[in-house]
Amino acid sequence: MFEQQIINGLTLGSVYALIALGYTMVYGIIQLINFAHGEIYMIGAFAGVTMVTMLGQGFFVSITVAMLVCMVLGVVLERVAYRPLRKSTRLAALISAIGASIFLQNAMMLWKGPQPVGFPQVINDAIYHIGPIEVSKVQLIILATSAILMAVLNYIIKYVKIGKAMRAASQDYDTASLMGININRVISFTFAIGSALAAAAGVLVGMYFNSVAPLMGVMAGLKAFCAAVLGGIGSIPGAMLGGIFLGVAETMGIAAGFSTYKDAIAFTLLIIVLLFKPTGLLGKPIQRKV
Amino acid sequence: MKKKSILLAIVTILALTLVTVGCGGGGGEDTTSTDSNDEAAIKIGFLGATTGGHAYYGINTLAGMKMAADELNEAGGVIGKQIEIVEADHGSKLSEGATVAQKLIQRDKVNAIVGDPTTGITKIAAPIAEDNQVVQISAGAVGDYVVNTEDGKLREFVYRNTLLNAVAVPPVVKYLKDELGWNKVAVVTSMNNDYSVGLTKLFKEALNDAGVEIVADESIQDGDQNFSAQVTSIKPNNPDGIVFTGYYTEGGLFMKEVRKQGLDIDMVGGDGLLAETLWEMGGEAVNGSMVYCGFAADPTMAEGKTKAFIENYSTANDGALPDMFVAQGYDAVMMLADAMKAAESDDPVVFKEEIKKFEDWQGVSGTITIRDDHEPLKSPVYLLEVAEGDNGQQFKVKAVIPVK
Amino acid sequence: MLMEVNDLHVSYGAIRALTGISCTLDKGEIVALIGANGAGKTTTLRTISGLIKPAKGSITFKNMDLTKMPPHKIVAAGISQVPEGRRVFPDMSVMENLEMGAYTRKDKGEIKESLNNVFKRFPRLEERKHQLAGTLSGGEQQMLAMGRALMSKPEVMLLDEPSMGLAPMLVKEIFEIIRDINKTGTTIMLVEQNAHMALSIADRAYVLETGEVVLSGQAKELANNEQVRKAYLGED
Amino acid sequence: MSALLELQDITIRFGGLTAVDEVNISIDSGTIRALIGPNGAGKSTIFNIVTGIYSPTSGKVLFNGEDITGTEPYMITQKGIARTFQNIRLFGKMTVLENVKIGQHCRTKSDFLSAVTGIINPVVKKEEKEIEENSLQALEIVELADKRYEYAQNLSYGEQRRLEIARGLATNPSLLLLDEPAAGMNPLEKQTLMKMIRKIQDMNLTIFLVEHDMKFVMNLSDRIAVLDYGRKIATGSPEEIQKDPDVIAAYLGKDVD
Amino acid sequence: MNQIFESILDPYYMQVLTLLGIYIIAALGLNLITGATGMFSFGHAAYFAVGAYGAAILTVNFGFPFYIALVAGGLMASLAAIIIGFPALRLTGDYLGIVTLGFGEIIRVVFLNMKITGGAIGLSGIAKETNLSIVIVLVMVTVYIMYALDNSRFGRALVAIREDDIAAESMGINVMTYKMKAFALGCFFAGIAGGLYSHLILYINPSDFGFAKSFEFLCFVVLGGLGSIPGVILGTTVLTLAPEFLRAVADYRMMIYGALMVFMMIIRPKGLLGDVNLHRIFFKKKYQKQANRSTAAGG
Repeated sequence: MFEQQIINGLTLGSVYALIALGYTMVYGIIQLINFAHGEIYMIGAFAGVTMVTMLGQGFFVSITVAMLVCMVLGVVLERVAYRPLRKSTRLAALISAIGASIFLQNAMMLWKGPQPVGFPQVINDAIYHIGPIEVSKVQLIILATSAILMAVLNYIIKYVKIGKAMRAASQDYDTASLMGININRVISFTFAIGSALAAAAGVLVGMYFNSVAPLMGVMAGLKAFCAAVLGGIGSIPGAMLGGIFLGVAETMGIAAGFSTYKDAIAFTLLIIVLLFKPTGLLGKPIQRKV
Repeated sequence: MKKKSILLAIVTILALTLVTVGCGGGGGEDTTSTDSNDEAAIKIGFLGATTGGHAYYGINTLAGMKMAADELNEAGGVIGKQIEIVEADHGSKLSEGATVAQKLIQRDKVNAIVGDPTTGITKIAAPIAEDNQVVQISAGAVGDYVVNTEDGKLREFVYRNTLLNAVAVPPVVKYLKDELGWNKVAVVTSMNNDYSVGLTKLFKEALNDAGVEIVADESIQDGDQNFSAQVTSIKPNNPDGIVFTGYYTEGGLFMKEVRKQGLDIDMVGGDGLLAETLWEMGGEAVNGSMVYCGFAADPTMAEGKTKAFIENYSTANDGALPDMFVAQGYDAVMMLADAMKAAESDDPVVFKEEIKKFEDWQGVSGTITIRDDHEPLKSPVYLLEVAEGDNGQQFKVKAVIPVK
Repeated sequence: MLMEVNDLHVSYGAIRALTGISCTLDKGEIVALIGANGAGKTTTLRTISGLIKPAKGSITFKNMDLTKMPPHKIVAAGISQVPEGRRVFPDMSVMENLEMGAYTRKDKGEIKESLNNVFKRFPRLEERKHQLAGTLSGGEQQMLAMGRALMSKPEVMLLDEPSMGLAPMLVKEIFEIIRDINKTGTTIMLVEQNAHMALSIADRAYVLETGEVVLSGQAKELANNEQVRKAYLGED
Repeated sequence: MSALLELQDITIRFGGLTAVDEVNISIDSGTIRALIGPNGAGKSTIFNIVTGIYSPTSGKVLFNGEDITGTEPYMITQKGIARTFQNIRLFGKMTVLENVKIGQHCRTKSDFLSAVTGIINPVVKKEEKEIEENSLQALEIVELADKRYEYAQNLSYGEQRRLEIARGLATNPSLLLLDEPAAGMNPLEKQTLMKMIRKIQDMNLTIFLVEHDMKFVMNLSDRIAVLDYGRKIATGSPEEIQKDPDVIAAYLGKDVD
Repeated sequence: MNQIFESILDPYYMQVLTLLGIYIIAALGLNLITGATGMFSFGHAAYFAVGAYGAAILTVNFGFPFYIALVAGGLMASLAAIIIGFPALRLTGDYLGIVTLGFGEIIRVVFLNMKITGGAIGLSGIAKETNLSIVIVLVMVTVYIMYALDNSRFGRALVAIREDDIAAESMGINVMTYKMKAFALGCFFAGIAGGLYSHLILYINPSDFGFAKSFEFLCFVVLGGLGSIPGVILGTTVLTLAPEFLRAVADYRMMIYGALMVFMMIIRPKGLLGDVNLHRIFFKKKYQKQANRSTAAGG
């Protein structure tokens, strides 16, 4: 039973991690809590559903198209709602993010209606038995897709020029531009990648739970943000760790009979971690400068 | 520069305020004028959500109301007047629910309100309707303290036309035990859903009374998508069936997980499960799932009024069948119309007396008797079952259980 | 004239940081900006690099108006800066830091050549090329910051307080390297609090006070100027 | 005459770095003491230790003979030590007068309940009046009284430095720590500042200052301590320090040639 | 007094205005925390909920008189704030924000699971005690208190902490204590507002007090102008009335509401009345005279 819950938790956690990566990358560079990120995830899920139901595409085409759609959306969102506020206070940008989030939610509701939309089965769900554990094919696909995406991301930020520029910009914004790095382009790129990962998460979740809904991004986004902070916001491995940690902890919490406190589990964990490690598990300590 | 922008801000605010006042003065979008007690039309306000978490119920209720109004108007109206539906969205927010109720009554001067489809906002609007002497019929609220107050006083202006769970659950449980042979059940409750919490309480009482054993008692939450943990813990208890008191989204997903884990039992639940979304979510896993409700859109079994209603709706909506909220919204308007006709008045103080007298009133969602405690006694209870039909999955009537 | 700064005004909110700085830079020179904290030296460099947009004034570099260009284009045009306090990317390796320096360049072969030149000049960096920059000592970080700036093959290199926080021996070494870089054809503009040092290697210098140039001339002359000696060299 | 402030074997380490290494300094009441040394020598760190922002790894800080090591910064201010900061830390969106009034905070009492009754409560009114008068006095010392309604962030660099001094004075200290008070000032402003500091000394205050400007330090200080790499390398009168070869090497640097 | 309002305003306006007043009180409380002291609090709705439930339970279950229950609700909110503040206020910036958000959600979930609050079914049967005149009086009292605080030793200390906590501490301000006092006091007003809310709406359930509401309060404050009392009042007014007047655009209502927030933030990043200070408006002449003199001197 315990092992089973671990697998369930890992599946959920890898999805949280994919969303959390977007939060953490954006925060790393421009210190913005992109509260509309959960909505990008939701729109990614809808894009996936639309590809499957209206255009009859399979899993790979759907997830790719969803990622592309959200890349564009993420870049546009940054241009319209965040760039004009880059020199303003964090709270101003935060309010703009909340406004954008309300806008996207309601736009989707207007288009698709408020009720959840079913996500047709694109993959024949088989169940594999590994010892006492049952793993479904969908779970495996989620785990594998997340792992591949995270590996690709890791490759990009480690070895590709623009990825390195992202890291440089997140360590020292001004100096990065002194290197000849076009910061605006790096920020757009960051939004594009983060949004693509969120879209992938949306499609995977839709496939796993067979449903997508206009309000699905709200809690998922908030939890993923928790995961990012838990792991140490700004840190990419932190977001992965935080997401998985949160997913497993939440599943375990439910299994232990705390399901009515489910939404509180993530936050309780977060608070406990922050009290002992104020910048998250893999975050760097802040030096008090005098 | 600075002064200029402050000025700009102030001007913007003034403009906004003007628009507000203008809008307030002009009334809602569907009203033509705000003259007090407009003699030309009978206004019926729609209290419900078209955005936010409860939008689904609101939108369908509104559709039923409009259909009823159109039919009445085509037939020459009620006591010589046309019916006009005034709509206002409250975005599924409690505080806005109160505001909208006030707006309907004060700005739009409605004669009656239909709504809200949920208990919470109905409870918020009820004292407002009562104080202002406007009839309110909720086409969906099933919780306590709607037609009466917490201290037991009956409200004179507030009614509802739903099948109450307290009325429906005992016969349904009896049917499960006697006809289907369920002796052990698992109960699943959505803890952040007041409907589910209330329904679970009723089911547990009825199950105890009928001598059915509850072998697992699991909690979920609305918005959850992952139920593997709960199903994993139900499995070893081997129940004969699952009583699921939550809504369709979670219900469908829950059954999917049940099948995924290889459990071959069915679930039964209230009208919270009644939507196509159930199989959109659950796929084949929900085949055999049962839902009881006060209305079944089964054209093959329906007759009379109900049959006509289903057909009309279907024609107007590309073959889609009406659901319970559409039917109850429709019935609510029809009840108001009949009461007004009987009283020959559209004055709520007068025609509310006629509502109290309803006995075996034939609506499209069943017969309604308003009891002395103002609660509706609706008969029959339909027990529906998800089954494969000609156009894929659909709800089929499994049993019609009369209520005494 | 390679670069001309003309009547530069910069404000931070209501504080006027620069109130009309003018200076020039000829090809092959070392020009020093000296002055106390808050005199506007760093602001001048940051404005040249495009990090700050001036309220008024112009910066012309080879007939280009730099005030209208974003920082990354200014780097591409041939001006690189070694910022105050080194500002290496602490979580990137020495190698990656240097690659960032060559960000605007495309030709892989030439970049390789520049890298070799940097390593030749700073052998310590080659020894530590896989180490994270944040773990380097202060002197090594300064070298990395300079090497990084050289990677863009700049015509003009702006140096902001290269001596800050370094031991005297190291300061000496750094200044020798600066002179050496200059000899290989890079024009240098240097901001320094350590006026002694700055004047000893510069050709010309400007003395800044509260956002204005109060004195300018040949470095040797300024070093002997009574006023400068009193104010900046601590002599009585 | 006993020492007002005494640092005994103060050491502080950040991670592996020893920022201050067994430093002893003793300052007599009523004197002006300077602390000099190259950038990064640990001067501001010592100020931060004295004012309680950092706790030393080892060693003791005695003030008026009382051990104040590890005391909270606000308590230390109450005991009579005030300071300014190297990179000016004013309350930018408060007026000049309000900034100085903050200095009076630890010498006054009224709290939020009395604030609410402020308009009618004579005790609070009286206190507020005293705060205003004392603050104006402090502003007059640094010649900023006529700018009292400006926002602090709108002052020039030199004015901001002076405002920090006034704010420190408003805490009624017996020891005033000045961290690079002359930085960013032109020679004329420095002259004025020097006069101000002497005036403050005459008010029976002890002054402990960190400064880069040698002329300023030499003219003003009674004694000077020199720090290099966290260690005290010399101490003495300005004349002695100016002649000390170690100091010249460490602080003034040598020409390349 | 309420009769006077009833004779000139219809109950719809009364309802809207009463709700607006309640939100203003809560938003002014948040302004003390975030605007004056600079502490991010993303969980203000939780203290609003504590006040709402606290006061309602006292009047419904224990028969307390309304006003006593109202104050008690405020005090309960303060108490909750103090309990949460002890661990949370050590953090700053976004971290403080996310932790307060977390505590807010935890409080909501606790209400969802408590018996006395009615869980998900909520609490009903609350008597209608709140009316426009009470709310107007309380808004005026709140504005007065906020104004008095703004210009007192206490308020100055808070602003100093916001501007530079290290400098504030070095000036003898016990930063932790003051942060705690500001947090408790700000939440007290949230609690009072909550008590008024439950006795106006008469039915409450936990879903009404989620983080969405917390962010709504935050938007009132930031959009109006952080730290500015008239700004907060204006921000609250605009955002509370906007959904009402946007009824004209029916289905597009919430979409436009969201877009409006983005738009307003972009054209006025400091908030509608950012940097506007009541004291400066009242004593404009004094400031102007001074300003003139100092420019003359400076020039």
